Amino acid sequence: MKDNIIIQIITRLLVPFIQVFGFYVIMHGESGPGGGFQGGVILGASIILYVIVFGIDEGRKLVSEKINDICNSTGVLIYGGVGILCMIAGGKFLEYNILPLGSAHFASHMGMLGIEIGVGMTVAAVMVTLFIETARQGK
Amino acid sequence: MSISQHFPVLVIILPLISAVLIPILSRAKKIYGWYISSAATFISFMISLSLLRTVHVKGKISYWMGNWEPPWGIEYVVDYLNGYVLVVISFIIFLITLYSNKSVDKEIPEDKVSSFYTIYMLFVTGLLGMIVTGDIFNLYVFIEISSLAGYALIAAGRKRDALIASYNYLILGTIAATFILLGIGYLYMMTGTLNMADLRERLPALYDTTVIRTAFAFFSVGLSLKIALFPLHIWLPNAYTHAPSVIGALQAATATKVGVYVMIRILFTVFKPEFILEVIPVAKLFVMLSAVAIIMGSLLALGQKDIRRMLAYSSIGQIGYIVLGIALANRLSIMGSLIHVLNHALMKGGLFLVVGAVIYKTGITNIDDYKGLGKKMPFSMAAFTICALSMVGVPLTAGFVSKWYLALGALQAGKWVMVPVILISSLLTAIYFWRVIDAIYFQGHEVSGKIDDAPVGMLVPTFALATCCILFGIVASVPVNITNFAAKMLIGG
Amino acid sequence: MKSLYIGLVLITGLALAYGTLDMPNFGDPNAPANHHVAPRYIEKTHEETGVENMVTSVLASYRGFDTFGETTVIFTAGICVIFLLRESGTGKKKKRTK
Amino acid sequence: MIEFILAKYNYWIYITLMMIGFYAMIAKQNLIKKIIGMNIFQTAVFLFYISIAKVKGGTAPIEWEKAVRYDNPLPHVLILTAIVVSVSTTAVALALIIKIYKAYGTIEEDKILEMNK
Repeated sequence: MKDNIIIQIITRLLVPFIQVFGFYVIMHGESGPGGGFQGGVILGASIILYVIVFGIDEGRKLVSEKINDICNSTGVLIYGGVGILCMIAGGKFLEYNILPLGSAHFASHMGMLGIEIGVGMTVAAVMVTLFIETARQGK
Repeated sequence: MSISQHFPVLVIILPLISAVLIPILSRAKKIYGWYISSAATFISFMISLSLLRTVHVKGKISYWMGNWEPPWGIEYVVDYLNGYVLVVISFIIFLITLYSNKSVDKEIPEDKVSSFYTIYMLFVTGLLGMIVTGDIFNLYVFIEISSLAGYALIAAGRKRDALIASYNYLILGTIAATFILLGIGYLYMMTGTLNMADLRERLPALYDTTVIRTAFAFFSVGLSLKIALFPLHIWLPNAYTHAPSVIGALQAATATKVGVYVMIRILFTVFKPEFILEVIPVAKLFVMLSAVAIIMGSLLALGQKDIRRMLAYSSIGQIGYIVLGIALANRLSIMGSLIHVLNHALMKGGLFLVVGAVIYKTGITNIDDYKGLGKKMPFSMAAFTICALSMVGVPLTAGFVSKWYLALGALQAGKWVMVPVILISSLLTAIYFWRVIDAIYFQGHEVSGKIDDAPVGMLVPTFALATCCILFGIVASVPVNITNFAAKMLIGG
Repeated sequence: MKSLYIGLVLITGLALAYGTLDMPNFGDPNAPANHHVAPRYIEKTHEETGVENMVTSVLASYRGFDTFGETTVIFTAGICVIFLLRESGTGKKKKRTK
Repeated sequence: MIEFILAKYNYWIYITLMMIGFYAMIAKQNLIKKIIGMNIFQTAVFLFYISIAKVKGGTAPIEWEKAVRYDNPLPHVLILTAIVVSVSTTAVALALIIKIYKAYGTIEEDKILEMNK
């Protein structure tokens, strides 16, 4: 699909919207259907679409292998970090209410948002990894 | 607010965080992967010791994730049983991690070493998580973490057969895990809870429903597949034979033991002992299966040429011993099982580590080629001999203690038939190990060229395991006392 | 060999069907699964965690550690695939032997 | 009898799916087909979990003023985890198959076993 200008332009137009939607789904998980996994997969799909249209090498320019690998780990680290912050704040692991952020509800919101972002990051990065590493074998 | 109250979760979080950090940090230097793994497993071992001590002093520890009280939240429980298993497993893992550095450098391509240690630590995380959790669905999640990591680690073997071994393990492992998941679903559907202690309270009223019985059947099949009980063992020999030697040792010494622990949990904590003894008498079936496993494992080990395959079949026999003790379900037999979990982990770990050292130095895996190694690698072979003696069950070695308690348990349960089974199997074990010992010490020097003993980094962990084999044979009171408490807790009396 | 497989599958199917006999009907509000633990998630989610989506509250808060495990599983899969498939320049000298 | 069967129709569906998947997993020679079977097998269990969460007249478990009853949220959470596990297993399995294909040149199990002899 490297020569088809229509597909290329449409992809370039679509990818940002898909990504915004992905972020929306991650952030919106608390009040509607959605959450880190679903949003993460949507985010990953946007990059996968880009890779399908422009090829692996172009895709790797967008998300380099190094950044991809670091994102894999960072997501889990954010999740674990939120849990450990709760422990440092004097609660149990993942006890968001205890975080010193004003009201307990707000702290709980922020804690959940934090872990959803972590989950989304790992899921998106791993989806891209899975696709690119597998697709590369076809060469 | 001391940090020690968080130990039940830290013992899992530390390996996990280290696993996540390895791909980032080892970009700078490859060796960091090993440093981080060793440090994390050492700290986990120390935490486990502290947990066991706390259990001994203060009684059962319960940790509520997110401070949600069970059964609404996930509870982590440490009592005598899993405190003991935790110490055993984390100790063995620590020694194997210490040993791994050189062996991994030789057997894994250089650019994959950091991913290797990441997966290694994830595997460790999965195993430790399975031990500490008190929530049955959380158990499934950790089973899957350790299984997934295990598939990839086995596939890292040098020969292409490793790929097929790993694939078959993946298929059977997934069947097992899905059966366990289905069993969990059945229990949840009938009780509305996922907490193990809560299930124990609510299940007896439902023992005669078909749902609970089917759930039990699926748990049994799934767990038997995971621990490779005799007719379901087909994945194990290939997996152990073709895996990298460190992973062979790790799988043989820890993975099946944790599976056995999970089995004990399901049989005696989630279900009560009455269920397998009286409500549906599957205990008899397990006794028969384990007797067959003990004999067949030893018989099949006799005919093997590859030493790793011989050890793998021997493992199948040893799993039979452990399941036998569980199925007899009295205090002495369960003590025997639990002591054997420790002993077999020490002995098999030690044997696989020696085999790994031989592969590191010479690449030999065939028993016939071991001729004359006794003079070339005297220290490694001495460790091998000690572990082999312990496997046979010679008095004053650890292997004797567990077999003694198993035999006592069999007599107490009125199953005296099992005593000759244990004796015959010991004899067979002596025969198949004699082949190796004979080749090592009493046959000509056919290994040509200059071969010296394994490096110190490999010898120290190997000797630590071999020493423990002797130590726990002479000072048997330590494991005996702890397992006595654990067995009392499980079945009372 | 094929009959063995069919036999195994049939045994599994029969065991599953046997288990179904005592199961509650589809959509039964009185099924035990909907009592005991679940009502608190439905009634108290807003009060205790401040979010409207009960699935999210259970996922992220009540059973947050499961989700941590789940993220780890995904991470494991990613690293496993990298470990198995990625080939960079330096790795080629030690090739898989037959 | 008929009523008994109809009232539990969700279970019969998942049992059928599970048997199909299980058969494909153990009997098929093609490694990819085994993975397809594995996915059907696991999906059957997901269907079982989701169906026990259903309550007659219940809506999705998100707070809504018009709701009379909510479905049980817990199985949804559990199965979200199990789906992720299934995806991960499939990914690792496919990666293994790629490596097997590169090492053996085939993905038929019987041929591979012959080569290994």
